[in-house]
Amino acid sequence: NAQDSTGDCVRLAGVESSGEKLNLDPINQPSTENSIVVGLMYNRLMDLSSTFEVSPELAESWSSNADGSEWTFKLRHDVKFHDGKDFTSKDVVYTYKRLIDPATGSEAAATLAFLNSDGITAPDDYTVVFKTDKPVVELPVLITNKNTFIVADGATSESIATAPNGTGPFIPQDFSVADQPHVFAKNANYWEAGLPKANCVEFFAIQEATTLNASLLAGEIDIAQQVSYATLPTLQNNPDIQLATAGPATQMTMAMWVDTPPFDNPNVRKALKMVIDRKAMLDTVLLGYGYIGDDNPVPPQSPYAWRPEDQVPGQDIEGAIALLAEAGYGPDNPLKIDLYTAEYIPGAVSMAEVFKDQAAEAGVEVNLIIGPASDHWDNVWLKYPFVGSGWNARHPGEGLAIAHRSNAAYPETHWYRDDFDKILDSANTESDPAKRLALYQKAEQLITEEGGSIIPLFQQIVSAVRSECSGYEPRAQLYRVDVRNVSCNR
Amino acid sequence: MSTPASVATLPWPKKAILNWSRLPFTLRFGTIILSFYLLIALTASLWAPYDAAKTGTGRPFSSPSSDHLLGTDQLGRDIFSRVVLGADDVLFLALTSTLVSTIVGGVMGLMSGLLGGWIDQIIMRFFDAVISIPFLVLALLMIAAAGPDLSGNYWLLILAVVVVYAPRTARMARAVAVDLVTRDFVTVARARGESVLSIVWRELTPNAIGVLLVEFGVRAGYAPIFIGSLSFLGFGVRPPTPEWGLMISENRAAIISAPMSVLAPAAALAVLVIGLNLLTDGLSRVFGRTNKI
Amino acid sequence: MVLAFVTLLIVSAFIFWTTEVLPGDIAARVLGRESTQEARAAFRESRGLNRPALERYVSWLAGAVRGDFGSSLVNDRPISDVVLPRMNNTITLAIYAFAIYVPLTFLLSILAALYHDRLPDTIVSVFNLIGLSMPEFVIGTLLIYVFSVSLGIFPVMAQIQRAKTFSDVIRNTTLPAMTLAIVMAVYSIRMLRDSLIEVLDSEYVRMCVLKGLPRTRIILFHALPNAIVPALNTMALNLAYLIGGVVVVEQVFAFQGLGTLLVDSVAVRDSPTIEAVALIVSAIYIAANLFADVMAITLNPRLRRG
Amino acid sequence: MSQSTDTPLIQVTNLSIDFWSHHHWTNVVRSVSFEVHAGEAMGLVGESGCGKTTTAYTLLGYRRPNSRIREGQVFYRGQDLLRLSGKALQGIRGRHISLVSQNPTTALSPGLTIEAQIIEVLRAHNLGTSANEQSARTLELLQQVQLPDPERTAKKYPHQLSGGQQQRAVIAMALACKPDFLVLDEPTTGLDVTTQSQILDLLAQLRAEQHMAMVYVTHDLGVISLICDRVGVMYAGELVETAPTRELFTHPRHPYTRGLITSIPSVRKPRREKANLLRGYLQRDQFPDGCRFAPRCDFAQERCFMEPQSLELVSGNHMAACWRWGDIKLPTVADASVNDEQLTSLVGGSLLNVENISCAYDIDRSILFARRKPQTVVQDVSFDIHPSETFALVGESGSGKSTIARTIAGLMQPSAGIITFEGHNIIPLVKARTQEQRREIQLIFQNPDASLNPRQPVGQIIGQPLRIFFDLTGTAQRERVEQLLQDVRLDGSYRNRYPDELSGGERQRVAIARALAAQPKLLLCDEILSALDVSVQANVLELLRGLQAKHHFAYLFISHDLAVVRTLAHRVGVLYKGQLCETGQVEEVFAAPYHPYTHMLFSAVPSLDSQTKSTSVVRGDIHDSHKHTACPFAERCPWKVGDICDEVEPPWQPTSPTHGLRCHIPLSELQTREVWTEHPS
Ligand SMILES: Nc1ncnc2c1ncn2[C@@H]1O[C@H](COP(=O)(O)OP(=O)(O)OP(=O)(O)O)[C@@H](O)[C@H]1O
Ligand SMILES: Nc1ncnc2c1ncn2[C@@H]1O[C@H](COP(=O)(O)OP(=O)(O)OP(=O)(O)O)[C@@H](O)[C@H]1O
Ligand SMILES: [Mg+2]
Ligand SMILES: [Mg+2]
Repeated sequence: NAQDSTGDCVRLAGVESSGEKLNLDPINQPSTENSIVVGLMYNRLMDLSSTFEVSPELAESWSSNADGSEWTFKLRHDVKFHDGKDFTSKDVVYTYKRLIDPATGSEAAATLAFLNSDGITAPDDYTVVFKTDKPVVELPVLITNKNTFIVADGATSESIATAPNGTGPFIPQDFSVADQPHVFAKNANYWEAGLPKANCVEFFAIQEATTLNASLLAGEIDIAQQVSYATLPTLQNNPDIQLATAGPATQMTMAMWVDTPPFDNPNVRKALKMVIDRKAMLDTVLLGYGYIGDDNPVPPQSPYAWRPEDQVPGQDIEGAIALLAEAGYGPDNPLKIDLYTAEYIPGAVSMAEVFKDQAAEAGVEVNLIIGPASDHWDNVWLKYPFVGSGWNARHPGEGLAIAHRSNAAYPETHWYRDDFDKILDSANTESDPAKRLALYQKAEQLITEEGGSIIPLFQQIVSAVRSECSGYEPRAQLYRVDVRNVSCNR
Repeated sequence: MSTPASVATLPWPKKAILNWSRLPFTLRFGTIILSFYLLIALTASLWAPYDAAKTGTGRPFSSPSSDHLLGTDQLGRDIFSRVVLGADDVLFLALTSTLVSTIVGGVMGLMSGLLGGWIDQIIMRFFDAVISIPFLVLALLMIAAAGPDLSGNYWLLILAVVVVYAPRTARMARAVAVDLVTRDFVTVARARGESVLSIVWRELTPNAIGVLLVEFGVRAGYAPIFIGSLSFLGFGVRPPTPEWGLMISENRAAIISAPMSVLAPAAALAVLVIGLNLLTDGLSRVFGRTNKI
Repeated sequence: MVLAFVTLLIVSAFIFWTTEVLPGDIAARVLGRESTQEARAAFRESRGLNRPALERYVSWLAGAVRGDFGSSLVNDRPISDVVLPRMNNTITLAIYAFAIYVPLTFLLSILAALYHDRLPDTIVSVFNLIGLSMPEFVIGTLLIYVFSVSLGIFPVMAQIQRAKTFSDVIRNTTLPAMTLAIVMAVYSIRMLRDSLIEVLDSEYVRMCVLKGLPRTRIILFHALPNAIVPALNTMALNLAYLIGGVVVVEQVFAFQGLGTLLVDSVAVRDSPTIEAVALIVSAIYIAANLFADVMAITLNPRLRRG
Repeated sequence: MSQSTDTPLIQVTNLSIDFWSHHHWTNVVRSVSFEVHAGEAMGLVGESGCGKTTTAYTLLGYRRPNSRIREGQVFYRGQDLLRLSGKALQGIRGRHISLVSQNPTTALSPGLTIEAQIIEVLRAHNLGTSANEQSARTLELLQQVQLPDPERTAKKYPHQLSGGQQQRAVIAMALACKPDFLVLDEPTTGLDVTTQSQILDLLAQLRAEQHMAMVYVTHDLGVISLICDRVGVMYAGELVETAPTRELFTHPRHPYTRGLITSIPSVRKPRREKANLLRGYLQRDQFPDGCRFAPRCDFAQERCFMEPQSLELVSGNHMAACWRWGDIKLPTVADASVNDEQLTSLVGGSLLNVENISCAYDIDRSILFARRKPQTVVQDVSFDIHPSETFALVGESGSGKSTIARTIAGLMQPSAGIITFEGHNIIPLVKARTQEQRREIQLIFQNPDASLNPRQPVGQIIGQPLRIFFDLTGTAQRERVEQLLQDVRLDGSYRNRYPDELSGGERQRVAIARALAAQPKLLLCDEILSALDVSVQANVLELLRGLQAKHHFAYLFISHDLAVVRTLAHRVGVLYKGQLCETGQVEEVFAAPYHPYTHMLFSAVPSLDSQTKSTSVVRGDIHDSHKHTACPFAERCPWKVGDICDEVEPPWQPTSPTHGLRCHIPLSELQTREVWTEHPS
């Protein structure tokens, strides 16, 4: 019983609470809390590093045909589900078919649109083949996201709610939506030798930053996946607490509709990007815990970036004023824009405030319209021409497409450009990594220079771990908390 | 033979109300505090060391120094400047919203108590319903219904405060009215055929004013906090307005890292509340609280 | 009684109507930002949200009258499963907070009234006014840093659901209960003090003095019962606040209560849950008011008729 | 009675008390000295605000908040009460010295039963060890004060008792520990004459039984004459005269005492000359250095304004604080000349005609929708009022007098009957009446504190009817207001004062002015004199009469004070439990044959002239009986004939065109019943 071994438990805290939305079905992950919990009890075929390198997990190895339109995955033989059932290719096929089945309401259906149901097959119990209509050269990365945890063959949302079953390192104990903390016991039959190290995990969702901070200081939790920037000064030099970072993680965006005045004028877009003092913004909004952005979904620190961080231009007020003058704005006719935002991620409002302040230097009047975070994605985002936005860390292939392709599900900048789409298409089918990189970089440059996204910052994940505990490595992917190696000595 | 002559020549002591030094201590002290706030509200923009929205005037969370009397907040803004520059917004929001809710609630309550019968029942049932809905939820629903374009709009916030507070004030006013309407002077007014509003205004209000003033003082203290707690949920005043409730709420995570960012606006608010309460206490002493309930 | 139901009906209709007119799509909110249109449509279908609003309200009302409040739109669990555990937590906390609040209020108001316009009164008043202008979370946070972080007496997180013994419950909920008690007391102390001062000045209290009664007896048996009457309704109001309005305190102490549930439900537009919680709060408010009236009548037999 | 043994029980020496108000100390009691011996009853009289209560409280060692004892001692058995510790006082109060205060309704703790409150006293003083003993003692006490059904009464809450019963309960509480000294602060002032007379009987009896000493505070000299051995007259905080009761009434020395005595109207004698009335009223900011009464004194000379006066021995144990006590002519009660003013002849038709009205109240309008049957409080009452006439309604509290006035004013709907005004039926409810009708009937209430809005200045109060009936605003209104103020003999500058800056009499005059403002034809005066001091009452009475002569209104004058009624009214209706039992010209009602109830009312009135000390004609309490009897008075009737009274409605027996009464007893027999005896044989 997990309760009795509380002493050995790793007590983990996240900042987002899903409330009643919480569920253990990977197919739908409306909150980070959800994904973290799911990650404790399931495995995926592959794992992803902070820099989006794939590594084997349930799949031992994989290979593709020459053009990348058919991928074969070899599965591990020694894996069992929590209920004792063997893990086989049937489970994988079932999981992926379920993920792309519109009837299930899967939120991954759009990102996995390149798959089709007939193309997912299992030649034998430990082999799975993905065939696609067009080549998908980065398929292993693209089929690995927060939704692609492997569920047992035949599992449905209902069966998962009553009897969750996975292959992961931890097993939920009397899981209930409402009760905190969520307790997970060690999976004694876990297939990775010696793991997990902890006997159990208790997961808390603590929304209030000061409370999280106090719980850490009082020793009521061991790991805070993410701490608020405002509480960092109390943790930084505290011998009881270790801070660990990962990133670049979440991108912080302000999205303009490029087809709507005044943002339809490229000079205006450029000027708004130029007024920002990114370094200063980083130091205030994120207290330095992050990276500057290059108005490009791919962070400049990434090997995929089209230009490195040191080439990102600094603030240029003169230049901005000149561009604005060209667009017809000046002291007599200042540019006035409404920015709709909310605290949908930590620092979002601060970013807007600093932006407003910096834009004022170039005579731009930014009117901030701050709404409730809970309304932002539903009522504001994609509905107004200039809104705050943000994306979790993604592989460049996905990151560039998700909001910028003409057929994107989330056209937050109304960036409908055939030339851009063509570049992405050819990158997706280009099997030579070097050429592919070049194509990505071309697309990135286009977005940086002409696009509607202002991306001044990338956040770091700043985790705090009590010194009694070791083995925790934060990931750039907010949804992924890996505690297999964590152990605490109290 | 009898009274008029002797009575007519009586000297009447000077009206105490006009004599400052004779006013209740609380009234004088409250007036001083409020005048001080008013002075700050009116002149702060002339002498505040920094612009309220100016970020990066110093290192974030720096502690008080000669450059930054109260230190800086997370965005490196000068807390002192923000506090003094926020006075006008706070005074406006707190006073207007409380005034409106006291007036609306007061009039409705007095009227309800005066009319009695089923009208009274309907009004009070309705107010009970409003009161029984948790006030944050009520405000949340209202503001969400208004949509993002109106979010942070002062009049909307005032409306939210009114919707939440007016029923409470109305309950109180009604209790006073129920007590008053049995008094003969109301009966006399009725027998004279006065209209309902006229009775409320001429006969009831002057008697309820003491209670309403005290209510006003207390509520005026709550209003900025209430508006601040709306910010807590993502509504409320728009940043970077230096409204104290908002400052308290947006810096709440920094209460340990940079205590001044929370405590300075809280203290400013506390003193304002104390001032207001002293003032209303004094005023109700002057008006005489004939009808406490 | 009839009027109580009228009030509840007004509340339910009002809540339903507002959640209906609120912009926002529950499907998008439950399924998340990245959910597809198809998924959202399927979700709405499965929850029966495509029916006209009036029809939904009437069928909900018909169910509610029979005690069936429907299912949460979020996860289709019966409302009772969603609400009852939270309600238990909340009521436990409410009782504890009340147990601190009432004596605190009495004690301080008696002190202030006895030493009317003298030092103890001034001190109580000033603390009161400071308390009045202190947001709940500031009070809560300060208590946390003093009692949990520095002294380690009480836990930060009020994990009532994990408490197995009574003393655990007390230990885990003392801080939020204290916070709530302080928040509620500031207003009540003011009212009770004023009313006590008036009663202490009354003729029957003077008569008690002149009958040679001991002071404590005069205060406890003569002054307090009569002074409380006007404050009773405030107390009832506070009870309603304790049940449904303590979101902020709940969040500060990571407490699983009705307030957070309510705000969460508003955020996702889960009208059956909102309705259920709001009705519980209203019912408790009405019951508390009724109780206050009964108390008032018990304490003040003059209010009895006939 | 028992005169001085050796040492007095209570000795007050040189007592001076100040109150803190408006930022300075105001002297309220000055150099008061007197003593009371064991078993003696001393009266303290004086008009409102003269410091009687303040003095009385010090007799229990109690100082009111915001006051200070400037000097003086109060010795009780040799101990100075003013210098005792709180604990020691606790032991004396309620145990050896008890207080009966003016208003029993406010003096009893509303939330505890009578029994609990009595036991509490016993327990506080460690009397009666067991609960049984204490309960037994409680019952004994309740019996002693003649409360009906002591067992049940003991369990009742104060509000469930009538005023008279409440006062009995207070007295029982005061007697609980068998004190040897009782302080009574206006114990009957708020009560009906009948109740007052019963309470006075009770006190006299208790005194006889228990041999207690008493200080009896009142402003009613009539009451004093019934109960006290000795009287002290206070004016403006000073004791101006002390004398044995009879001596004081027959030979008052101080001009103030004299004025006080002549101000008292009498039931037995018709109208009195107004010349001897006290003028003005007590004003604290008007005190000269010398005699405080000088500004109101008809005999004042320059010396009076310069030299303070102190008590000087006049004779025996009669002392007065007036250097002219020797020169001024002694007035006697007999001196007051009779004013035989002719009754205004009943010209023309009647102004108001009330025909067979009945009124009922809906009791219990609670939230629960449960409605009980309406309770009828006025039954089948008819009378008329002619222009320029004063019609008086008398009766005990609760007899329905106010209800009738309210009905005529249109504030409540009669359940039956018709009201005609100037020959036209008037619509029952005020809202439906015409502006003209509303204007012509005006109402003045008993208590000016309640009928004047405390937050409006006088000008505004009087201005309201002017605005609404005559559209007068601004200067026009102000001029009219000043005129009206002059009509009620107040200065125009009173416009700016608030009611709490006026004395009771002035307030009532403002209320009258407000009614006059409407230029009414009928004034409904509901107990408008009851709350006023005798001296002020006399002034207002004069005013009412003067106004009637000038403006020719008719008055419906409601009062329970027969003396006042006799002074003012032309015709009288006697009301009991909502039914008229006698009506007639005032001289007819005030002469045989009497209705038994009228007789009871008369005999209850204490009088200076009366030699008898007991008036035990009064039986029961209007609130006691709930049994329905055909004649409502049957249960209390001292002349009850027999079962016929309970079963058959008594007939209306006219004695003259203007006079009639409702009784089973034949007129001839009523005619012979002897009423009060002014000079018993
Ligand atoms: N608490 C107080 N503060 C200031 N002045 C007071 C206070 N109580 C009484 N007085 C004043 O003291 C004077 C004497 O009051 P006291 O009550 O003794 O008069 P009283 O003779 O008993 O009058 P009444 O017949 O009206 O009861 C009055 O002028 C009154 O205004
Ligand atoms: N609002 C009311 N509701 C119910 N009963 C009432 C109400 N007002 C008066 N009564 C009852 O009606 C009866 C007559 O009352 P009313 O006031 O007319 O008497 P009154 O003769 O004027 O007495 P008082 O001398 O005390 O003024 C009383 O028994 C009283 O209890
Ligand atoms: Mg008195
Ligand atoms: Mg009456």
